[in-house]
Amino acid sequence: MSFMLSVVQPTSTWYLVLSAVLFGIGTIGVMVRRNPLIMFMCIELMLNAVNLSFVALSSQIANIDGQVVVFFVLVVAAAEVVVGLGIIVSIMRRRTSLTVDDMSGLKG
Amino acid sequence: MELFVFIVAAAMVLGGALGVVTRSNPVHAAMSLVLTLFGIAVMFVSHNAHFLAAVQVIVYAGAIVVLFLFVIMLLGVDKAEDLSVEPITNQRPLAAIIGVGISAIVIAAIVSSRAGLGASGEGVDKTTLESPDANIRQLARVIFSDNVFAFELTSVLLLVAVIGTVVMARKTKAVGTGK
Amino acid sequence: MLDLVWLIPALPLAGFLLILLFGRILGEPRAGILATAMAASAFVVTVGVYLDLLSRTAEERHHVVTLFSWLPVGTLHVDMALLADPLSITMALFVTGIGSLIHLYSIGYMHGDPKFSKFFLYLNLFVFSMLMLVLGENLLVTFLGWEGVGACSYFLISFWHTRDSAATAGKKAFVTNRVGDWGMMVAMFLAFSAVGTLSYEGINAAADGGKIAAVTATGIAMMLFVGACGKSAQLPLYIWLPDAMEGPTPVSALIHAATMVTSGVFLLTRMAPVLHASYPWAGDVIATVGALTALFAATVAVAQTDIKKVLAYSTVSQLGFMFLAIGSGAYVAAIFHMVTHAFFKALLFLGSGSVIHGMHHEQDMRKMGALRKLMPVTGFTFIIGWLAIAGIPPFAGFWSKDEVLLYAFANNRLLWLIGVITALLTAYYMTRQVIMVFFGEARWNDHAEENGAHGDHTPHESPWTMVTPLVVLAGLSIVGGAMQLPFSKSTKFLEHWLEPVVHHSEVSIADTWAYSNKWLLLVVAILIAVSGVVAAIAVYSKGKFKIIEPQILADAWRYDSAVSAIVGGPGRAAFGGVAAFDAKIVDGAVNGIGTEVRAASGLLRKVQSGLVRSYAFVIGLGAVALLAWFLLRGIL
Amino acid sequence: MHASFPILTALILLPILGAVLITIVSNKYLELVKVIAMVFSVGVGGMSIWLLASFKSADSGFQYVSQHDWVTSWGISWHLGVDGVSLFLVVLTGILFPLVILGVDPHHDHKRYLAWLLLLEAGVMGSFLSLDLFLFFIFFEIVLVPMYFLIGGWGYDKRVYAATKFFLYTMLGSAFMLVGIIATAVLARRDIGYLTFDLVTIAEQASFATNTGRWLFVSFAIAFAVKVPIFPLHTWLPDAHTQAPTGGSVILAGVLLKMGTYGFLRFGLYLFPAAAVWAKPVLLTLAVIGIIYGAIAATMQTDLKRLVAYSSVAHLGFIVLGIFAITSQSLTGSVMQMVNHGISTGALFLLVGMIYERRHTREIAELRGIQSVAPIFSAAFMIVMLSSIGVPGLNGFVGEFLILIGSFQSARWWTIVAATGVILAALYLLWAYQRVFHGEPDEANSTFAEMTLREGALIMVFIGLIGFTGVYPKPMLERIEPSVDKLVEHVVSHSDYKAPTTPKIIAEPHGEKVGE
Repeated sequence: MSFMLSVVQPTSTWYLVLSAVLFGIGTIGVMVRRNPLIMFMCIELMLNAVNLSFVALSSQIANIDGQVVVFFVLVVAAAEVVVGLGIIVSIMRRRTSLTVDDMSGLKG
Repeated sequence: MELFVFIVAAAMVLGGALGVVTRSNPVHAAMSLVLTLFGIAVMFVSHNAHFLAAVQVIVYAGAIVVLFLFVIMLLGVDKAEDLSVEPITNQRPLAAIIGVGISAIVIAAIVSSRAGLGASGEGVDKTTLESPDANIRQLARVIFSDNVFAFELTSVLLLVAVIGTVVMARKTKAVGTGK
Repeated sequence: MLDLVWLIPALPLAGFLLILLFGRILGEPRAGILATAMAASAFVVTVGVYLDLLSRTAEERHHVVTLFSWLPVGTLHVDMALLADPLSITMALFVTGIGSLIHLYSIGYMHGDPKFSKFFLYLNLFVFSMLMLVLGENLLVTFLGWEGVGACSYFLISFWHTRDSAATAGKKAFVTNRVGDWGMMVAMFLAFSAVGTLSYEGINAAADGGKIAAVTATGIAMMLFVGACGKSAQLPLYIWLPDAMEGPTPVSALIHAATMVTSGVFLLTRMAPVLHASYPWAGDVIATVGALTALFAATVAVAQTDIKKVLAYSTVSQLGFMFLAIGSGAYVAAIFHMVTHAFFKALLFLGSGSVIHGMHHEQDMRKMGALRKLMPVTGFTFIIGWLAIAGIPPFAGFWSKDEVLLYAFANNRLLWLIGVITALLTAYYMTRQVIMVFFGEARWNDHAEENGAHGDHTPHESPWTMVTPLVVLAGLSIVGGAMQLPFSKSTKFLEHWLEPVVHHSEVSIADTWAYSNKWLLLVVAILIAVSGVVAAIAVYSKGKFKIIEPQILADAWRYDSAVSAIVGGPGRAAFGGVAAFDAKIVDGAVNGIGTEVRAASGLLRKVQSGLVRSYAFVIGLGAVALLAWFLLRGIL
Repeated sequence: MHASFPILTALILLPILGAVLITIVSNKYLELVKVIAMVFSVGVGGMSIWLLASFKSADSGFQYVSQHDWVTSWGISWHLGVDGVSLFLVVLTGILFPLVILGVDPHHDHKRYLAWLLLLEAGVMGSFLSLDLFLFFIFFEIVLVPMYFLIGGWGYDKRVYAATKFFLYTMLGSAFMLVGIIATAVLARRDIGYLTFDLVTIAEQASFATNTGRWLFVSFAIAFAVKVPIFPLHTWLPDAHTQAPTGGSVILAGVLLKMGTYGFLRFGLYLFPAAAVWAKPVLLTLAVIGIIYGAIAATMQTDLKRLVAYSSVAHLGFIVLGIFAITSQSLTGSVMQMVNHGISTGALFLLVGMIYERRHTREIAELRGIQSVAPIFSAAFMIVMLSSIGVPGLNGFVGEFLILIGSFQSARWWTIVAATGVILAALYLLWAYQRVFHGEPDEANSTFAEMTLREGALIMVFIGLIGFTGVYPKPMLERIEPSVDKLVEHVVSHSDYKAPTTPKIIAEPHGEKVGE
């Protein structure tokens, strides 16, 4: 075990695979959960998965630009959460239950 | 050592992620999210992205998750969601297929092209690693030179988001519930 | 004087405009007097022009006054121009002359009508249009008048428009005339493409010079004849004329007897060289249609009971005579008969109007009788008219009818026979009319009650304004024949006068059997006329013979009702079918496409379930599909 | 006005300015809104008349040309010009709009109504003046928007249906044209050397392969055929006309339909002469069908306004016939008839609108005996109707006759059939007149009000134009003809079409021959 620990180094591939798995879990969460807050959290998971791959690849190719993108993603995610939660709050003013399945006002 | 860090961090990330998806109580889900975010931050550190790791912890785990918790408490929806029923037919198996599919295809793509990626840290500019704040300097140089316009725009974006949210969340007489 | 030709139509036009602007202020009778004065001054000018023409040599009797360029486009040059030559001035003379008389007459006839000034408005407009028709230098100016008289005819027939029958008759007249107008327009198109001009001078010169192919000339002639059939009420388009009697009687006299209906004859005479250049069968067609119309209308007139309907069918019949003459190549005879017919038919119509006026608007001859004593002047002049149309010498109608029959005999003896039978019938039905109206026992009291007549319903003589024209026209009906007496070349004044116009086209019958035996034919004609009169007297006066008035004749061989049935039945159904086709099929296709698109969208919109998670699923599916495609693209 | 004043640009921009001004004026100042609309529309009308007066009649080319680069990289320019073909349409537009604005009041919301109307005027002016394909397309499409709102906002009971149908139908047609315009510009680049949407450059310098030209022509023709409308694409018209407010109907019949026929002249014959000659038989046939079919359908209508709408189908059939007969007379006649139809049918719609104002119905069956109670009104209707029937001496005849006599030279049998349309025109109009105006008025109609002074003045303008044009069309003809002749020459030199020649037989003086 300690042998493995010292010999096997996690490569970028490992991180990327992890990122893919995290993204998949996030996707499933968005589709399965009905609570908009939790859907939001799942979206955050997906964003983080992407961030992870950006950072991994950034160090892989020694280019700081990947990290710059992650920085912007963080900012945008913050803004998005603020707005999204604001929307949820204002929706909750007129509804009692908090499940997205009830919010089907755009049904064709 | 790196392997160990990776395994621990990956366990945090995946465990937290599964927690977000499976915990019926939103508060628990939010706490699971914190777990994931910390795991990601750890991984950032292991890639020498110290600044991002710090921001990740402060902004994400600190601000955003707290905001989530605030909203949960504010709305009083911290009751457990009933996960035993699914109103949309076949949504869960289909979601599983899609999620697994995306992961599988991306992994397949990564694995099939890993030769082109080379070993970890191969091309990193070792000189920048000398100083502990090298990463921050590097990042700052790029952000405030090449991306200064985008950076300024993000500030506008944040401003707009803040104002917008205030306007939205404010109780107006016309649309208020009549309190 | 010749340059003042433009004044002839301008005066009635001025009258029209004045009454249009000031008609209400003028009122009765000043509007009528103004209109009459305008028509009369036009007559005076016409006489002046006539005398001027007369003073010139035959070659110089041709004068064009161009007012302005009307339609100059490319090779087409149509001028608003007037032509003064013997033919047009002859027409203008009797149009303005009879027109003035009828204007005068109308002052009395229309007395008390609330739309008095409007009537004269239309009358002056009509005279203007008619003068444009006859004085036009080219086909298009004539067409301007041609349509103008049609429109005026429409206005005047439906003058009492609150009566549905009058309104319908007006519309029928206009639409039927339009069928003829179509022919005239096509004739103009043909003429323009063949000759490159619409002026009579150009077309006729080309025809005379043999520059128009016979087939084209025939086409032009036949299309003009279609136009003439419409305007001059020939088979099969005559149906509007009997109905046109719904108009006030002076209108019937002016438009539907003397002037407008003869414009077809005028037009064909004007274009005689083209007719001459046509295939010979063109003339035969015209003559045959004319003869058949003459006979047809005469048979119908025998059984009519409406005093004006008899005269209407008689007009159709006499117009048939004129076309018989045209078709036989006897243009002078046609014009001659046109002029005399204008005299005596106007006289008869005005006389009948006087009777109707005196009878308090009763038109049924069965309710008249013995009016001779109560209406002496009317009766006397009507009898003169009767003798003239019946063909009794020496009245005007005898000479002109004889001339027509002479040429018909030379051309085609069968048509002559038809003409003679028509003449017999003419004498018969006119005698019948005179007896029913003026002789026999008075029947007007019998039906007075049921007709709602009140107070004094005894017929009375008409005022002087109405009687004077009767007297003048009666005089003309007596002496009118003098303009063309068959005794010698020198007594044929009209022929000599019209020679510059019809010189090339007039058929020569000098060496035919008919010409050498013309006195024999003359005697036959007299015998025929007399026997017609005698027969009618025998039937209607003495009561010895059974009166023969079959219903089918009274119904005009049911031709009109058949046309109405077809137009109102299958025709209307077909029109309705087209309208339904438009609504159901053409528009239905458009709306159908709309409905289909809507239905298809109705299916598609179900995709929009409103469930965010389903949308997320579809996005995910798309992402998977895209990723799979990118991944597998290289492999497969 | 100075000669270098960009009058054509002003003709387009002034109404837009007016519309903008109206929108920014508060609803409270209704009178001010009216005054603005009046001033701007009358101003444009005055300028169009000045244009007419100073137009050089002998010049067959484009005058008052105004050309400025717009989108240089695509070769799109602000290129305006007027010639004999468009001159009278511009003048008609300039005259008709102030008349409608002065003469017809909407039932509500003057402000928006007048703003839309002015925007519409700008669009119509732009369509008639544009010499750039792209610019033309923009104006051609702009027109739809105000018209849609005018029908949908101020129309009658089925207005939304009619407005939608109008919009979708015309839009569909224009979609083909947009493709055609782009394809034309791109394909013409090979001959010209650079990308340009300029009409004159393309028409004079580019030549398309036979089949390419035909496809392009068809793409334009569909748009114009819908707009005209040509049978069987006409069914939007009766609905739109019937449901539109009176002012909208007048404009629709008066100038909007002419955009289709004008398009055929300017972007059909001029741009694709060979293809137009190729398509001639089809369009002639459709035109003749339209004449007869429109007349028959009009005969059977029970709604007076719908009847007039169908009569437009028939009249525009004549115009299309004249255009595709391609002779000097027929084309001149068509241009004349575009204007004449605008005047007489516009007036008819005004009169029908007045009837509706009084009786609140357009059903022929409910009207009766109006002539007895309103003789002046009836006389006005009669004159306008006779013009529409085509009685000589009135304007309708001049155009119709020129079209027919010109068409006869190159399309004989079509013309003979088309000429029967004049019979049907008399039939449907007179029958309608009889049912509406003749007879004894019943109770509802016995209070039919006589024409007011304002209505009378409005109609007198139309009747004046009807009479003057009918009697003395020469001033119009001599301005139209040079451009039309040039167009015919253009078609002849760019296709295998031979213009028919009329024989010129020198008429020998009649008098000389008598003495032979």
